[in-house]
Amino acid sequence: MNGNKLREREPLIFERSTPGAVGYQLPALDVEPVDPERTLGADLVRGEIRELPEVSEVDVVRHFHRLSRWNYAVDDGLYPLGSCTMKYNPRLNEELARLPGFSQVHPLQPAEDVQGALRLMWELEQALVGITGMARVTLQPAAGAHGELTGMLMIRKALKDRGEHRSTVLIPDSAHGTNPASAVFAGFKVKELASTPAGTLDLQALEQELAGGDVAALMITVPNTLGVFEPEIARAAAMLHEKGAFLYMDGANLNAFVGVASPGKMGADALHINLHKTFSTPHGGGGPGAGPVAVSELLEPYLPVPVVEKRDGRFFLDSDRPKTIGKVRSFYGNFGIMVRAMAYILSLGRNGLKGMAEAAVLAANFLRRALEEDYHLAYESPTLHEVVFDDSLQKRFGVTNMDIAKRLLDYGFHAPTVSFPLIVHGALMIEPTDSEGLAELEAFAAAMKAIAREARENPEIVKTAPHTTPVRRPDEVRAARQPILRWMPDGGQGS
Amino acid sequence: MNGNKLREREPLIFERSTPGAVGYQLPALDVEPVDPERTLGADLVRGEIRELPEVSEVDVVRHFHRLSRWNYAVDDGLYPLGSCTMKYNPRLNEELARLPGFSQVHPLQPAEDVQGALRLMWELEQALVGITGMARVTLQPAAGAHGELTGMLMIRKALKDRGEHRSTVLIPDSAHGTNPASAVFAGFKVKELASTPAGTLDLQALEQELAGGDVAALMITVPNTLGVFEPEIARAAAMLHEKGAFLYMDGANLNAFVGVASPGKMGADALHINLHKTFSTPHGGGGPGAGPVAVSELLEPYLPVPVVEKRDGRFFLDSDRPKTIGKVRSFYGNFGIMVRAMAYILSLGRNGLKGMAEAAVLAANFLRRALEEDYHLAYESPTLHEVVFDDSLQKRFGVTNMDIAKRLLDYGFHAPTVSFPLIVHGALMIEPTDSEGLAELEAFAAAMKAIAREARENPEIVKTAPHTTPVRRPDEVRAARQPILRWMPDGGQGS
Amino acid sequence: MHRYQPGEGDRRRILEFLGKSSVEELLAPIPQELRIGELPLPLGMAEEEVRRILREWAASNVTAEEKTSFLGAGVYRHVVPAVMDAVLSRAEFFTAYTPYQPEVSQGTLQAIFEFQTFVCLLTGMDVANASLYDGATAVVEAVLQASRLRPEGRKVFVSRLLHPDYLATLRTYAEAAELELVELPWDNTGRTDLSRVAPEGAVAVVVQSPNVVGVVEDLAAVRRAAGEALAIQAVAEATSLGLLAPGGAFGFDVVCGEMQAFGLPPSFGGPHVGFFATRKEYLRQMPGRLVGQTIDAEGQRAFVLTLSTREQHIRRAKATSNICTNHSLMALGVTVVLSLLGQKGVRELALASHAKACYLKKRLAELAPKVRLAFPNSPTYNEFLLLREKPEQLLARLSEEGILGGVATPLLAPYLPVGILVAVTEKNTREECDRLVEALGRLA
Amino acid sequence: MHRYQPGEGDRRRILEFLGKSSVEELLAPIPQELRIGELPLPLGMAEEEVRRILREWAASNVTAEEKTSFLGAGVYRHVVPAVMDAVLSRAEFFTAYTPYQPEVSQGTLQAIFEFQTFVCLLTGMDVANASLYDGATAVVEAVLQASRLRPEGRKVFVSRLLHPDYLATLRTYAEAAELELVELPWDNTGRTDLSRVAPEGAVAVVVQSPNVVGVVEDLAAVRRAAGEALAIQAVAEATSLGLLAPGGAFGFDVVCGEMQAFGLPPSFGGPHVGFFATRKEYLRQMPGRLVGQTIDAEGQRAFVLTLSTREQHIRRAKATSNICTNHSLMALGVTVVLSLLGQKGVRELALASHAKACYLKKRLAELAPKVRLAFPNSPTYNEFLLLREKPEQLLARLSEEGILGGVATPLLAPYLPVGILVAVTEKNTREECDRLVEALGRLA
Ligand SMILES: Cc1ncc(COP(=O)(O)O)c(C=O)c1O
Ligand SMILES: Cc1ncc(COP(=O)(O)O)c(C=O)c1O
Repeated sequence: MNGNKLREREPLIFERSTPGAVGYQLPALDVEPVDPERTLGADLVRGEIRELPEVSEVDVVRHFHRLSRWNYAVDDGLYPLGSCTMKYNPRLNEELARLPGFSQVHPLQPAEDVQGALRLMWELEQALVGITGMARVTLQPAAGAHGELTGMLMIRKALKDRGEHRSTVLIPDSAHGTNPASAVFAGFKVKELASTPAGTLDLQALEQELAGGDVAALMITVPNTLGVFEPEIARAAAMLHEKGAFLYMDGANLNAFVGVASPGKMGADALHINLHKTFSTPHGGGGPGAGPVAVSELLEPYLPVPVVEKRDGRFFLDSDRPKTIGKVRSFYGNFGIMVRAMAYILSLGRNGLKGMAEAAVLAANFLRRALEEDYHLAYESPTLHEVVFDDSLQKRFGVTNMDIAKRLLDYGFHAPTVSFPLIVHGALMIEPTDSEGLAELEAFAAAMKAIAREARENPEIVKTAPHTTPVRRPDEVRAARQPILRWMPDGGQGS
Repeated sequence: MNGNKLREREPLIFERSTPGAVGYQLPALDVEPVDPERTLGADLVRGEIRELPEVSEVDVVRHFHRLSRWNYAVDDGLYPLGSCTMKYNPRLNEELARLPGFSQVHPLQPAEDVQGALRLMWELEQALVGITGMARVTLQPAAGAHGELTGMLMIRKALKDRGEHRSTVLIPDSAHGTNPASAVFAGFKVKELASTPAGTLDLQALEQELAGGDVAALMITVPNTLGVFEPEIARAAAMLHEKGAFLYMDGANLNAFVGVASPGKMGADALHINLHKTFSTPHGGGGPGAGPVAVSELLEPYLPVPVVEKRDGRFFLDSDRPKTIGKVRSFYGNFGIMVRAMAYILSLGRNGLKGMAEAAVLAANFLRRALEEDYHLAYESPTLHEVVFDDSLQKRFGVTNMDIAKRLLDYGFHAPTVSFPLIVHGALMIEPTDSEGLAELEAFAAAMKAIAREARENPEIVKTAPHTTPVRRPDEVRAARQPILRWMPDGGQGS
Repeated sequence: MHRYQPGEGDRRRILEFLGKSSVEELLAPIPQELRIGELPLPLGMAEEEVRRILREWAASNVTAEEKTSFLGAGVYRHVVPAVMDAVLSRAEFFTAYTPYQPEVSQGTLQAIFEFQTFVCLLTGMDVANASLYDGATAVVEAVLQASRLRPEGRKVFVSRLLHPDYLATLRTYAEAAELELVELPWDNTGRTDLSRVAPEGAVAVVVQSPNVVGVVEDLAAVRRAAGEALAIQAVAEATSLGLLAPGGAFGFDVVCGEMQAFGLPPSFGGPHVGFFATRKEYLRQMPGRLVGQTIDAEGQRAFVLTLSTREQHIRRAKATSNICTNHSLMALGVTVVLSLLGQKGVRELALASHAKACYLKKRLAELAPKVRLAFPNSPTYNEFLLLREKPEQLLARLSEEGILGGVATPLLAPYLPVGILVAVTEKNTREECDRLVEALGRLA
Repeated sequence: MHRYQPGEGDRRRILEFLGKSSVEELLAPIPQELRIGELPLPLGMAEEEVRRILREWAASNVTAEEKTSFLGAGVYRHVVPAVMDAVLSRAEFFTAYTPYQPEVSQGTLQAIFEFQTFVCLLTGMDVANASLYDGATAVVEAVLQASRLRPEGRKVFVSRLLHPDYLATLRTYAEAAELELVELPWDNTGRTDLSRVAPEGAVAVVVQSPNVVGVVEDLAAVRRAAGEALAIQAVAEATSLGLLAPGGAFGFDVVCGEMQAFGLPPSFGGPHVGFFATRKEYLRQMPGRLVGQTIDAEGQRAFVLTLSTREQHIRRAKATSNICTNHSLMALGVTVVLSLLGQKGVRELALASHAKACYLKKRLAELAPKVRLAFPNSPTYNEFLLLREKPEQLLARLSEEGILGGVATPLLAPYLPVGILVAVTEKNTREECDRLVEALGRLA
């Protein structure tokens, strides 16, 4: 029955090499060929890199086609990775980002050649200002974590300008790992705040910490990573501000309340927005995304340069901003991602954006209710856009959240997030997003329920899952202990 | 273990309908709405078609994504359908056919707006003239069969102009089914010619038939559908011409000798070329293709109108051709397919085109040699671009060509052509094409050999194949006896 | 070696395996006297060079999108959802062959089954096939099917208000089929004059609705006039089926035509896609491929090509059509667009096109006598005819101002009333309409 | 309802299932005082309307393809095989997340493993990561890795001939990391002046080669000068690695930078893709994701994300970098292009770019004194600097003639020699070079 095993493996592109095959042809060389040993000197040049593959275009197309078919993707179905907001990526946006007028523009062309590109950035900034209720937005950061760092660097600079040397950043224990890492790379020390039994910010703990005077900022996710709204967020902001500290908001979960409430009203000083989450730009198997940072007026002078300005109907890049933190990357940001987000915002409009939040909240609440008899709810607090269960009901049968995740793959779904948030042991963090209709939600719930049943009645099938995927439970320990991180020509093992 | 069965079915798009879902938004209506019952009259209008689906864009994307994944395609691997020439479809050609300057041109724009389009047609005609050695080419026919009909209509008209009323068309028994069908729709009677034991044209039989005086033409495929070159083709042409009859050549197998020999030298009066075979335009799951017809000077006056002409560096459409057979379809042909073929011809050039024929012949001969011990060769004659085995060695174990075909699917390959040519009982007609490198050829040969072994040792597994596909041996008899040809809203059975 | 072909190493190893010293040995069966020298073509080009050349040619076309366009006459500019091309770009669809092996072709098969269903729903007919080449050949196939069903008849009454290419194509085929085409003129309302139809012993009556001058035919009258002969409706502007009662509602025998209007790019005239729908009684006389639903070895729903005993690869000289490769991928494109539009959109799109055409028609009527509506009181969907001598000159002046004001009827056929055929879709804005009115008022 | 969201029917049924009468009940946890009114945005638009607006914006850019371009300075115009975008358009790739579940992500994982291999082969290093955001952040990560490996050191010697954006970004990060950047000037050959490097106790020496003025640095000298400090090579023009001996050949500790040159579209500056390669001894201090090979439960080869104890989601505040989402899809694009180019193409492309640049450089040298080569006798790959006062004005005049003659260095950084940075690739024809020479001769 294993006939197709013959074809299930696709070799590495290097292993497909056959002598003399080529996958390209360059335009004919219309100038005199040069001898690089003469033009450059022998010690500066290298020869052909023999280990590179020799393959035809057909080989390359087949190779990547076959590889692609081993991926699960949003187009395959519900992709419930909590916190990741795996929603539909509109095809229109892909079409528009590929317009030569966007994709073929060099960042250093004269301003009069790139008015459309600058306008797009300007309009996107305006839209994000409108959505967040903040003063300004930088589009430069390449991803959420990069946005966090940028925001925290601005806070650092603002404190410095005030002559203050605060070094502590408070971060709830439910936070995403990038929060503490970014704080550290921005030059701060991190102090973790334990969450309340409701899973939310502990105001008392906050008060205590603030008393010390060393607190630069609180970094907090709203709604938090349990999908629970922080009811005291405005209070917290006030307390922070009173003590001269800042509120940094992780906007990864902005999709829960777009058009309903705003970070501006909550008192945020800075927040990053993942265009690749809330605003539907594709995740690409791990990026590129974009992590614009919206700031309050207080932080506006510190924005990275350049910013886009408009004067007399013309757009231009302005780097003449004395208080800027400088640059956080090359050029102006992931422009191709901005195009997609802009198209999305125009497509949804004010009605569709609010509808997005509503649909996300409806879907998460449906799954919560549909599954709460079969899976233990980590926190009882009301759910917004995502819901976190744990595996405590299944553990009795020796079945862990990881087993459940793997078994879902057999049912034709991607798995939820399983190792996060850290405050939930055995977490199953489920975010269905606004893209999912009831039929898909029901199918997912049915699969989850079937697995709960299997866990009771036939736990072995869950513990040894998946059974239907091209590979099964790769040995991760071995991967880390004897790292092979590249192909080696002699069939040897690249470290 | 059947976990993923839950998701293996994708409902019909109609079955995905949920009330109120929409997959579109039209531009806002900026004129007064009208009441069609008033503007058109109540008996001319209809209401909403209730059975049409209500689905979101997400639903539609997922639906077709999932459907696509049940197809085998050239990008998956070798696709050995004999006679169909399933070769690589270059991505460059797809890119170029989608240039707005080609795809967004209306066929009735003024000539000065469409010089580029006309030029492309003109250049493609020149290229095909050069490749075939014929006098002119019409690009109008939409496919091979359509080209056959067009060619035969020209022959009919030419005979009529000569005042002759010949009604018989001779066609070897190895011919493709479209040949006799096209001859009949062109108003002829078909007389089948039995092939020689070598599988080729029987010159004596031809002579006999020609003696009768009613023969209008011979329709013949070169190389024939066994992949065997017709050694006496030039003789046959001379005999036909001598008797005032025409030689129609089915050019579906042109890929075997492009750049090596030419239909013009063989004496063809008309031949169609499948751009979707020899010239790599994609088959699209059954079209669109294009079937240009190349003709000798004798038939040139009869070409369908319009033809593209060039005068003083400008291109124009000419319909003023008194002897034309008229039109065989709307407008000028499948222009989008012509763009792809033109790009292919430029990419290959004279060297690559000849290389294509050589690679096709090499690949077919490799498979012939690799498999001739395991499968019975239908004809011993030398192989050009395809090779036909039969199942006589496997029949002993109760295994038919259809079983072998199905079993190949388990091995991750498409099946060869199995019900054609009719002169080979239990045919396995294999055409690897010029796209396939040795590794893929060897993998296919290994699969075929493994099946031959299974047929001997474990025939049941072959006879009940496939075992790994989303559906298995659909009941074709039932489909024909109780035809269900459409979805019905009540879950009923559309006939 | 060429980038589309295997490498020199493979070639050498195959030759070794075969014990040959050169490919020429394998080509030996091709007699020397049939051989040619080098092809009269340039050497193979780099991708970048091919791109440069074809881009240059493409750039020397002015697209209908770069101007304000009111061109129709068989090819219409409706909205094209981005999803459509994304689906057609799936290699699984566009690089597959005709679905001969159902086990590895369920994707194509199910999509075509859906296409067939959409066609049935739009036309009000029982059964539809998997596609034909285009509208013109669809009409031909309808007439040929009719002649199989009325084998004694030879006469086919055909409206002269068919799209001229459809009529021309029908003439070409009819001659070979030895059918007598009786071409019906039009009356002063722009509808086909049915008074000459003599249905006894006739094969069929063929009209197009909306017809080539944009007028919606009285299908009930056509059906009555056809009597025992088959009644055939051709449709060139398929979105009209979202608003107009189709032949199926009037007891027609065939509704067929062109589906391009549902989102396929104009592509200088092709590839588009023909559709063909008829009554289930005629199933075994239908042309073209059919996909049917059945069950597989495990009892699951599955789709297959069916009733192929009608087709050339089985029936050969006796097939109901010679068609083999059809226009499957374009049918898929239309299926995607129809799925997106769905219940509400199919009607909304038709209504919007109609409303905009009504607006423009009314405003242009006010320009009389500079231009005049040919059939001012007749029902039209989204296309109508303006009478005007020497329309080419006027259109040329409009074109200089960036307006493709319509199609000059002399370009279509010499027998049509001389004037300009104006098509309007939901993509034309009111402002575009106003610009045309203003320019015509000035230039006409 | 919106086309990207489920229908009203689903919404109603979910509310019923939940026993709620409105979504507002579910939103109740959000305090009223945080609520907002309607967003200050228009209503959702039709696809066609969005397309019209964004096309209009796109059309108001002049693309580098519409002019003759010699722009480089960090973003290069090389050939882009059509296959690349076809692969990136596969939904299986672009709509997938980071490959957390290896069983359903082998496609992405294997492709990244191949990317890592390509980077190692090009740089001559042992290990490479799965990508970083861009060249600038790659340099930052290299310096931060170095500072983890030299925890006592604070001094980083960095060439002022780094791409100015790389240097600016490094300054931003270095301040927070409390590293002291010692910026190295250049000598009269356009190479970094290494005389001030005092390696004892230093963290690293960072140079870019080819550097921002196009000169190939003497990496052997840099390695020597660095002593105990880490030697870091930044690369902004990755195709140069097809011709120039990389840092790996000289014992460098890190080779990192930007891979855009291998076929990624300029996209007004991003997304592109950073790469990072280092020695295997430093593996556990590396930033970013790594894909490793292992075996699965059945002993088959499989790929997984590995060594993630270095990363933020495990190590949090102690992670080697804060990066999470990286630039995977762009890394895939580069992997496709490198696969197509392969052994011969990687070198041929570099050689062609170099040969054309040599041609142009030589011809421009003849224009002296109108313009002068800044470093006439220094080795350059495909970019070089012309000295010229007020380069913006001259470039503006060239631009009017359809030539993007290069990048004015004042646009890049105030401290660079004033002039024009000219980049040439295999896409520039001889004729384009001649046009630039002619125009400069006339206008300069
Ligand atoms: C809550 C939260 N914060 C921050 C991030 C980091 O965003 P990115 O991956 O774009 O760097 C993520 C994404 O994984 C997240 O879920
Ligand atoms: C030998 C031969 N002749 C004619 C045809 C008909 O061509 P088409 O399918 O393009 O109509 C085919 C294709 O199947 C063929 O193989």
